[in-house]
Amino acid sequence: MKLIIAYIQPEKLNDVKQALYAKEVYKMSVTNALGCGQQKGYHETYRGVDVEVNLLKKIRVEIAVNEDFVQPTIDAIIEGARTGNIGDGKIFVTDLGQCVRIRTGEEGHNAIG
Amino acid sequence: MKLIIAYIQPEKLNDVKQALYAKEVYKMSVTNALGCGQQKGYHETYRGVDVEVNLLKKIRVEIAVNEDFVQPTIDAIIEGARTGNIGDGKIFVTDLGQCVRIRTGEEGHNAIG
Amino acid sequence: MKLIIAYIQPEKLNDVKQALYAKEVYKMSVTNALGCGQQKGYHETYRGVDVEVNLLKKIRVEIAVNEDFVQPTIDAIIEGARTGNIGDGKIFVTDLGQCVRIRTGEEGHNAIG
Amino acid sequence: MLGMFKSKVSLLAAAAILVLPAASVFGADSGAPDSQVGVDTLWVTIAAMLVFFMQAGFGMVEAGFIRAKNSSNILMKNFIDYCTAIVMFFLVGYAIMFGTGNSFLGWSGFGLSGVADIIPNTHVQKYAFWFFQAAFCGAAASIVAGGMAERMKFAAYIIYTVAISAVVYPIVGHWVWNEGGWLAQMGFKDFAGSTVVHITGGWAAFIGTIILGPRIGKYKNGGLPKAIAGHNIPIACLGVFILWFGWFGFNPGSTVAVGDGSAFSRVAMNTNLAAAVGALAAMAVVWIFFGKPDLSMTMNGALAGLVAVTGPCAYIEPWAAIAIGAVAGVLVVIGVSLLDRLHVDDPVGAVAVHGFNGIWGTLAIGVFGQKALGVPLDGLVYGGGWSQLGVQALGMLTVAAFSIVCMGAVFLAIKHTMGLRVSRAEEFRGLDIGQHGMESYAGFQIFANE
Amino acid sequence: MLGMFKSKVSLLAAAAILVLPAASVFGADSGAPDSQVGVDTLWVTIAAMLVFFMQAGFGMVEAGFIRAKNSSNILMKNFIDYCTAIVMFFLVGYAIMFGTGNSFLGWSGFGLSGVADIIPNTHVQKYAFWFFQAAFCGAAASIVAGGMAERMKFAAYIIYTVAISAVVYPIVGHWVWNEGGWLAQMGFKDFAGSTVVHITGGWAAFIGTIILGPRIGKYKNGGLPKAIAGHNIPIACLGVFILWFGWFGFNPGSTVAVGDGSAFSRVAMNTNLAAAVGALAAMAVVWIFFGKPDLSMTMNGALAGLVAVTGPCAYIEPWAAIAIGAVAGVLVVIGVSLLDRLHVDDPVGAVAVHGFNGIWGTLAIGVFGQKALGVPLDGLVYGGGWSQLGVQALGMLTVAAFSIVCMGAVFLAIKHTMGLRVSRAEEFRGLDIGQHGMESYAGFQIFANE
Amino acid sequence: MLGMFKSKVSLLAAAAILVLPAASVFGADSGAPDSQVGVDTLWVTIAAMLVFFMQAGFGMVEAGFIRAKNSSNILMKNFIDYCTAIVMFFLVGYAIMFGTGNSFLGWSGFGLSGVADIIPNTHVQKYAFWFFQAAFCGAAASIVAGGMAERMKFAAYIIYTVAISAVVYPIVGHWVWNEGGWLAQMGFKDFAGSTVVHITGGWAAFIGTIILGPRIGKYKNGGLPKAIAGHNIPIACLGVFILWFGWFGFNPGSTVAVGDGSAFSRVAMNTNLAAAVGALAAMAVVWIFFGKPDLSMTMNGALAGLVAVTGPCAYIEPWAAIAIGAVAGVLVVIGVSLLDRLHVDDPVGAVAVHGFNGIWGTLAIGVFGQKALGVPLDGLVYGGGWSQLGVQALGMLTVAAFSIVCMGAVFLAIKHTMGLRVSRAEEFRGLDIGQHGMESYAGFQIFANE
Ligand SMILES: Nc1ncnc2c1ncn2[C@@H]1O[C@H](COP(=O)(O)OP(=O)(O)O)[C@@H](O)[C@H]1O
Ligand SMILES: Nc1ncnc2c1ncn2[C@@H]1O[C@H](COP(=O)(O)OP(=O)(O)O)[C@@H](O)[C@H]1O
Ligand SMILES: Nc1ncnc2c1ncn2[C@@H]1O[C@H](COP(=O)(O)OP(=O)(O)O)[C@@H](O)[C@H]1O
Repeated sequence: MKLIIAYIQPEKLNDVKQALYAKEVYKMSVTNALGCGQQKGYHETYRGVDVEVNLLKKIRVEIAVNEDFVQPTIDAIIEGARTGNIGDGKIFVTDLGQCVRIRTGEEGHNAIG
Repeated sequence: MKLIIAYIQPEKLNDVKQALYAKEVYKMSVTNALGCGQQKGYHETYRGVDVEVNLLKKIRVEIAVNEDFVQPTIDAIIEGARTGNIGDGKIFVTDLGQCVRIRTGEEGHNAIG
Repeated sequence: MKLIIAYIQPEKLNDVKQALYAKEVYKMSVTNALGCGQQKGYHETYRGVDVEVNLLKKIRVEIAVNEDFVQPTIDAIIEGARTGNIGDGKIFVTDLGQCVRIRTGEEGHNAIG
Repeated sequence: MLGMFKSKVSLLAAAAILVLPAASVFGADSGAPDSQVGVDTLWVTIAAMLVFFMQAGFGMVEAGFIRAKNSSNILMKNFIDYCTAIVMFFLVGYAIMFGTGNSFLGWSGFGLSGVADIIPNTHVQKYAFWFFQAAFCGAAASIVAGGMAERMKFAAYIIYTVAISAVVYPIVGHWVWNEGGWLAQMGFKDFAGSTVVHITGGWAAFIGTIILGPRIGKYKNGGLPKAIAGHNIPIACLGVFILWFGWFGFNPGSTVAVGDGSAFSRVAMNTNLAAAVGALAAMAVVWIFFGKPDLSMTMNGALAGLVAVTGPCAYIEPWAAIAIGAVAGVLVVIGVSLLDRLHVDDPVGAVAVHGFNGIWGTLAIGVFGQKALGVPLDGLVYGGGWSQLGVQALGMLTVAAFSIVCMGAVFLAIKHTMGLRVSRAEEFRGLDIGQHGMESYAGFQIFANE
Repeated sequence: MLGMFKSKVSLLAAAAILVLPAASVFGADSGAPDSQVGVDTLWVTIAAMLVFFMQAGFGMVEAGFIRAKNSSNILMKNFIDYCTAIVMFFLVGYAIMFGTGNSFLGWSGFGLSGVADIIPNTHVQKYAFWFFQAAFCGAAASIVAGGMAERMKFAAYIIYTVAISAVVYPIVGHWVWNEGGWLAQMGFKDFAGSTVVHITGGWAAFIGTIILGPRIGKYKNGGLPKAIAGHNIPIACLGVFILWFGWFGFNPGSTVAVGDGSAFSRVAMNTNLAAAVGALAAMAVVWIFFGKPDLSMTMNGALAGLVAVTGPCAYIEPWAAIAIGAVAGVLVVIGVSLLDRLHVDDPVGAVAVHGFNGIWGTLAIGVFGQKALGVPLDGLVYGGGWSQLGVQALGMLTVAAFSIVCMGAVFLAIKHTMGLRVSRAEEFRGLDIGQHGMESYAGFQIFANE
Repeated sequence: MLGMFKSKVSLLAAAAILVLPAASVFGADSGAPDSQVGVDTLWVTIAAMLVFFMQAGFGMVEAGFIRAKNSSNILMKNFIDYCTAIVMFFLVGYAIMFGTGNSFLGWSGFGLSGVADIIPNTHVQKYAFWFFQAAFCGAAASIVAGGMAERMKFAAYIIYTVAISAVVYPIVGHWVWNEGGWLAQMGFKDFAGSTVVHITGGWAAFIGTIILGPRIGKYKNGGLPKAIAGHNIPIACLGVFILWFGWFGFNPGSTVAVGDGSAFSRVAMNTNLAAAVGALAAMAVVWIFFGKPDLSMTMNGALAGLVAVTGPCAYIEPWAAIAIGAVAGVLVVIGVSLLDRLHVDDPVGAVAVHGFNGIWGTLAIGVFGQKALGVPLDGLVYGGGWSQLGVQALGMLTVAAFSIVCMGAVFLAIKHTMGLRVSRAEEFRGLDIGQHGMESYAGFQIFANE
């Protein structure tokens, strides 16, 4: 099992969800985050003082999947989130040792979906 | 060492904290999240337009523990969070390679608690 | 590749960023979190009723790095975040199996930076 | 607008002006000149606007003091209770309150039909008088929303609103403010409504809150109260300022006359002093007993001072307003703590503010009231003895009991038919989504774990 | 302040008082006594303040009903349209609206030069009259901001504001409220502006919204509308209360005279009733058709009632205000749904509230208006036949068409020169940062995925 | 309410009406008829209500412009400074300001004892006059809160409030607004308080901010200022609207007389114009120099226009109000930037708005003032020469210096005894929790990293 973490542009969340649904990945958890990456922030002035904003609004998606879903999930995220512009985001994949469904106590592969 | 990530219902946080304290797990980090799972969202109308809400409010708990605390921690979370209804949540466990206490620079098992 | 997760005091974020920049770590993702640790919360009264606050405001920083950046990154976080007081925070390091840049589809070491 | 100068209205006005001081400017009804009727009506109309605006104040205070997930619900209650009260007071309430009837209730003037153009004993047009009184009725109805916040069904709240605005409040008003009312005839005094508005509303909130039961999670593990923090203190603070501002219509406007200005201006000054001192007193008490000056309690202190001075404001000197405000500020802190200990879960302090200080304000007339300013007998401190205080106590007790009994019956009837309280799941998720299908702060990340 | 009592102003005032009722107190201009002019001017000035305050109401409603990322932008539009309208109405607008000229527009009194001290046919100082009228002009300009919210460039909005406040609104005002205007001469009636303010503003918003196109994401996949929730319902609710409060200056103040008080007090009562009933009706309709009582729609209902009663308020009895409000409440819900279906993306319901109900209010004069209260002919329900209704319909159609054509031309001109709409990227990021370089809620975590 | 018609008050009023125009209606004190006293008192009372309401405006602007973690603290300061000022002004301040004494201060009328029922040289009841003046005093006290926001101890703020409201403000007021004051006798003019209120408050904020030092993190790495964004621009915007609204009591109400309406209505118009032009000018300057039209600066521009026109409003023609507003709008932007460069960390722009434009407004009387409207000498542009401007400059300098010296001494005394500033840790965590044990937005996720 793997835990997939993706940072995407906020306005792409709906597209990513659609793409995941198409690949039959229905479960996920989402948080809002601030990201600092290749994408430069922007300068503004507030009350005449220069402001440099380099933490940009991003959305963090966390998805636990079984092995055979890893590639489809990654593909779906890329499909939904890619615009080709800097700031599109990253996908990180880590090993997931164990998974438990709280409601039933089920463990492992069955608990994921 | 393991890193335990749990998604629970917001109103269960206090119960989960109590259950963890009972198992002598005192340290944790909490964020709010939106989750999409078996639990269907709900439909509303806003100004006469149908709205489908399928990202539901959840709380994400992250706990780093030593090996011998893994099972007690999982048990405590289940104890505190289970209602038996869809939407109770999930627990994910990943390996934790290293842990450092910023204040002292301590590493590993000693740094966790 | 490693995924480094650090919980720090909110007011230390800017210092941590400076320290990371000095070590040429430019990319990171940040979320706000609530933490429960050695640092005791505080008691207040609200409308004459006692309130115990034990979830304190923290900032969670997530940084994916290549192996040779792990130690510099940890050092930089400690440098920026340490005050020597309880509550300074923790650093957790997990294995990162895969990393994908959404924009280009690049994978692994190249995708991280 | 200029187009309307051909209307009869304006012609009349113009005529009135040109022939002053001839006989025709004296209105047929009142014997007063039109200009006098005009100015008094203007003052009452402006005061009514201010009382209307208090509705916004109630809404902001109540919403700010509760959790985000229930704030649209309380605003909706606030909004709709005013709208309902206006309609009910037009159709029924005014007739019961100001109509001729017996000493218990009035029974004429439904839909304002048959009401004289100029209200007897005043120089105020009926429209303005009705508007002013209707806004009062709305205020009385709003008090309850706060006490029963975060768990009461919206439909149930509408029923409650109809009952209080069409029947209960007008009956109490008849007793006190209709010359024919039994309390009025006993010499009971309540200048602007410590009794009529605040006791009626505050004790209705009390019984309602008890019947409804506390919010989930308010009393945990052996009954210790848990603080459930308000979600938006800035708008609550704005609400208190709006209420205070509106109270300058509520109290001074209750003179329903401009006269030589001495009455309403003294009332305004007294109102201002009592509010200020109430806030300072509440702050001091909280600071001393609980360690820090709590803004929410300080704001309750200002409201407590306003409620307490409402009854006596025209009958007292400024120094007495200070005394009344100081006691009110202390009383509200004690009241909030006491109710918390009694497990009466009143999220915004409605009972302590309106119920407790309505009583204090009513009694204060018997203590600080002056014969020279319109009370039948001098108050205690002026050596007038206990008689007036006795009458005030009687009136206060009767009205509180009447409100508790009537509204208690209404709430129990609702509870056992359509239900008074939302489900447990809905209480967790919040009444905004549950009752109205919307969020108050769409997009904002709100950490809700209770 | 006391220092100023050496000023000529005060000496005059003092003189006036001491010698009453001697001849010198009758103002040279009007033949009315100074005190009458003083009181009428006071009333108009206070009413103007209230109308000014509506600007805050518009701002809060519009900001609360849209997304957080665009709220400073809409507030800036609101703020600046008032400021611009004030300056434009001083320099140009007043002259076009109230100056002497032909039946289409006026052409005298630019910068108030040459305007008589006391406005003819009133007993109001020109300063107060101007202030009142200027605040009206600001209100008309503000209506459009809401309909075109979340995507219109700020600089384009300024151009729009200049056009409407300097030219379009004053011309319409001239037709209706200047004795010489062609609609006024036909006997067309609009007491406080259902036509002049609300039709003009509402239908400008309509055409603007169409030319601008819907927000990204509003109509997805085959054109089904998607709900885009407002981000701060409590401030929107406060805004509605402020608007309602300000409307008590708007409508009753349009009497521009105190007289014996009967006119403005009846207007105030009617205004209050129509708003309350509008809210109740909208709530009922939403509840029945969509399952839950939606607060945002209920608030629109109150505003709809206010808009609809604005035109007829002085010409009708209270029962008619109830009828007008009820229809308005239903109409606004239908209007919002209809426009959504027609892909006219009006985030705050400006067209349904002001456009639709401006029409209804204008027509209602022909239905419920009374000859005895100033309409040339009795309305339908009083057996006065269809004539007045015909005139009203004509006026309403002309004004709506005029507004659509003129403002449409302005919007198209802007679109093809400087551009009307922000870029796609900016629309995603929000106009607060894009247009003004700032965030409305710095620090707050706001989940924005659209 | 009707019950009160047996009171002496009403009988008097009724009597007054029935016998008009007989002799008895002329008040014993003033020689003016009761109805005149009634109407003037009504106007002053309503104006006082509006000035009171400005307190809500100050609170919202100041809270909105700072960070969320300190907003309850600033609201508490705002709330309590008004309450304290009211009590202090009743006990002490009024006597110092309006009592008879020497040309430096007055010394009679403590607790209003011995003050004549009708204020001499006016037709206003003492209660109304006191209320109006007390609300002014509260406004002066509030100005400082914003400049010293986000780091000043609450207890220290209370001491400050007592000092300014009981002593410093009343002394300045005595000089200018008491016939016996030395500046009044020199012919110095300040109609509604550019000097008395805004210079006093603004320069107290200046010295306080300097003594307190900048917020942690405001000037980093070599002294470059860092922007610390306000957390709630919508409520700040609402606050500006409320202030503007309240200013219609502040300036026009300072006529303390209705008269023939020409004075207060011109003041209202001038006030409105200066505010609008101030906003437009500030917007233009920010747009040109910093690239985007910043809402917060634009709002400061409106306030700057209001402050600047406060002093001259009754002495000028509308075109001059436009000129004064335009300069004010430019000045405030320069002021904010200048102070930032001088490391005077004033989070809300209090010094630039009130201090700088208080000076500008005071001087403007010598430039645009007209003898015919009450200034001893015509201003510069009317060819009256430099004399009046000289007097204005003298008064302005003395008052600014007096405020800086007195309040500087108070702040230094506090600093070296109880301490002026919260601890570093508390500044990080926020004063809401530190000083009051509460959060302003419980539950909201707020990203705070400074
Ligand atoms: N090494 C990293 N560690 C943590 N988060 C990262 C890392 N690299 C990128 N991110 C996240 O992904 C977002 C997009 O990255 P960015 O470099 O701007 O885009 P791109 O990958 O298209 O060049 C960042 O804002 C940040 O949230
Ligand atoms: N595979 C997954 N990946 C990420 N988050 C998940 C996953 N499955 C469940 N979750 C989280 O757990 C929450 C509860 O899951 P849900 O399926 O609704 O409940 P249950 O497990 O009781 O059927 C979801 O809202 C989501 O936040
Ligand atoms: N075992 C843990 N699991 C998850 N988060 C932790 C853990 N230990 C500490 N944290 C996070 O780190 C923060 C600081 O920890 P704390 O124990 O207060 O400080 P210190 O390490 O200096 O003693 C906590 O508030 C919490 O957010």
